[in-house]
Amino acid sequence: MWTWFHRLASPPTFYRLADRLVPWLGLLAAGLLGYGIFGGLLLAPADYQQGDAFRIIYVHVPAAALSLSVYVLMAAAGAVAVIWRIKLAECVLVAAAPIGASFTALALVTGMLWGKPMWGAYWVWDARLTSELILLFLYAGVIGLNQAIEEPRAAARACGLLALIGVINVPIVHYSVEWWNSLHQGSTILKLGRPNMSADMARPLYAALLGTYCFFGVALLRRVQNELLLRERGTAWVKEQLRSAHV
Amino acid sequence: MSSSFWNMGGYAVYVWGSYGLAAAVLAWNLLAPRLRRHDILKELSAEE
Amino acid sequence: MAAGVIGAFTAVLRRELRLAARARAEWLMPPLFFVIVVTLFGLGAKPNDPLLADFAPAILWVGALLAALLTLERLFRADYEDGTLEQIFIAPAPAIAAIAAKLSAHWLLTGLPLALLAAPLAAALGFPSAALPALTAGLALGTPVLSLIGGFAAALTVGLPRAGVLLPLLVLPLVTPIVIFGAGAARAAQSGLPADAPLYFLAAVLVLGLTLLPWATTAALRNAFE
Amino acid sequence: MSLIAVENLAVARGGRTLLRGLDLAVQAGEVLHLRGGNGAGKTSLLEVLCGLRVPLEGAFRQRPEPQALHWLGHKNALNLALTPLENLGFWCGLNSVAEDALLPVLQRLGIERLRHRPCRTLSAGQKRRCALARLLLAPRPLWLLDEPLDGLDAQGLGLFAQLLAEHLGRGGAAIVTSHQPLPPGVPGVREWQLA
Repeated sequence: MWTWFHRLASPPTFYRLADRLVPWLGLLAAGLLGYGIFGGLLLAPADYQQGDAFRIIYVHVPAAALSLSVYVLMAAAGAVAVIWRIKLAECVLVAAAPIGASFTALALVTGMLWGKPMWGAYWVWDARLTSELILLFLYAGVIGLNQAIEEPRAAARACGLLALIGVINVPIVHYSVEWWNSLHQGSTILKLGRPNMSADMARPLYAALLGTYCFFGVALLRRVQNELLLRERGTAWVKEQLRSAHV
Repeated sequence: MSSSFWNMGGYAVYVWGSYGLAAAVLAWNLLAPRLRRHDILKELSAEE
Repeated sequence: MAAGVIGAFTAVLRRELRLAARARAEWLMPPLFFVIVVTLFGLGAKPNDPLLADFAPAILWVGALLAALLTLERLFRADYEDGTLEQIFIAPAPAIAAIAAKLSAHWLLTGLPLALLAAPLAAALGFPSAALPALTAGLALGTPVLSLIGGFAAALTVGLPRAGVLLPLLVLPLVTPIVIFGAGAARAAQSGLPADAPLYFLAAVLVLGLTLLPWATTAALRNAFE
Repeated sequence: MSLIAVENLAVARGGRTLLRGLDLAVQAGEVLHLRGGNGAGKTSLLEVLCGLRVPLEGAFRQRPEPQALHWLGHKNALNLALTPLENLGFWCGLNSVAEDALLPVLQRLGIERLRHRPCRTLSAGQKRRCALARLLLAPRPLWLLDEPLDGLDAQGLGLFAQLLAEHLGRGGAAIVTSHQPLPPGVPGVREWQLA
């Protein structure tokens, strides 16, 4: 079983695999996001309480979900980088950080834009908004640390350790913010059983969610390729890529 | 497109603001790696 | 093996305390900083403003937090630069024993004084004395976590020239839960409610920190040799 | 029987591979003198051999126990605010070594008069002698010495040669990096030029 993983983790193999994968993933992302956004803006009826403002969830919920998943991915890649020192894991960790941070910021701002009509103020010490803000700080820590250490491999391992401790902290932060803040709006989809969203409201949301994850795949693969080129500079396969890139 | 679509039941600023930002984030996440790739290729090929 | 671990732990602890005695001024900085910050809050508000008492938990916790950051950068830097850290990692005893001793020394020299200093400062802010035990208990449980997380961040940035800039960014997001529960416990006691729920949670975070962070700090320091 | 042996070792630093495909073994009574220009990887190799760093590739065929090796790096591992006695006393506690050997060792290295002065006030050579003192505090067969002659005066070089010769006589071994040639009087020296 182990050999295929080792083969996949070899930079040139993964680089070429990414090149083949990105177009399909991109197509899938475009389709899903297209349907999600189109559905969210047009097909879904306005919410009887929030009116059209609820359409913001088609952007806010995918971004918030992704911001958390990317941090967990970074912690997993960090663990692999620290324990087995696999170069590909280091690239995934370093590449995922800025993407995760951008979606966390998006989730935060769209949460505030959604909060203004609902609660009358852009910033409300709501449990989820506050957790999202702290998550953004955790991302900033990883990105800051990565840029501060010159040697890329040592930097990636340091960020791996930070992401590992950070990911353990995420549920603790979430619980403590929730404990501290009784005003907590239940998250709309995760309420299983009685979804208070009608089917034609929920379908575009799932599409937008999946589309966002596919989009993340595309962005991550492209950045990982960049990191691989940098870390494998001077090797035969990188030289070969350089030649084909110019032709 | 009917005007009520654009004004989003009075929440136009918030809804279109959110979607605009989302578009910006998606664009940045597509563009940034492409620009960086360009710089990397330039830097590496100069070292050949 | 066990003798080696305890021997290494006590050797490092004794050395830290002796070093602190030699450079007393450095270790007086955090308590001094803490008092100054709290005084500034008093000066910033109306004289004897009753609201100060309501904000005392927040003021004291944030003040203690920032004061604890002051001595973090120096925790491993000198040993990294003069080669002592190399000897610690080469020694037969596992390095984690020595690292745990350094983290404990930081708490003894920085965390504990801040926790003890909080009660008089709270009284100065008009904080009800009945709630002082909850405040002090919270700080007594929270300051070790500060030393653990702070030590980990110091280890991550030990080789960097301007680590001081990065330390707060690494530490503060990770310590938000203990500020929430620490100040929460003090506020609960202040309004006569039982404060044991947040205190228990602080204790849980401390135990989690004690099991994970010394290992993570050791791994981060080992990584700094690369 | 070799005290340390590695095969197909690759050493990197700062992302750059310095050494590759290195096979090395040191027998009792032998001194391996690593020579090479700056940045040839001498220090990095020693740091891998003593277990401070992880090699890029390769493995240890024979790996010494931590209590079987001494590591003397560029840095003397002396805190400048503490005295030689306190620094070496700390080292003994760290390594569970009895401290009664301290004074005679300091006398042997000619620095017992300085034992109560903060290391800040010591010269480079005197500090180097404090670092060398660690080698005598605990009898360990393998010495890994990085530029041990740094800052030593003529008398210090002679003393070092004597200590090393005695160590080899007791069946010990050493791997030494140094720009200058080793002082005379050291038996069993094998030169190794790093590319």
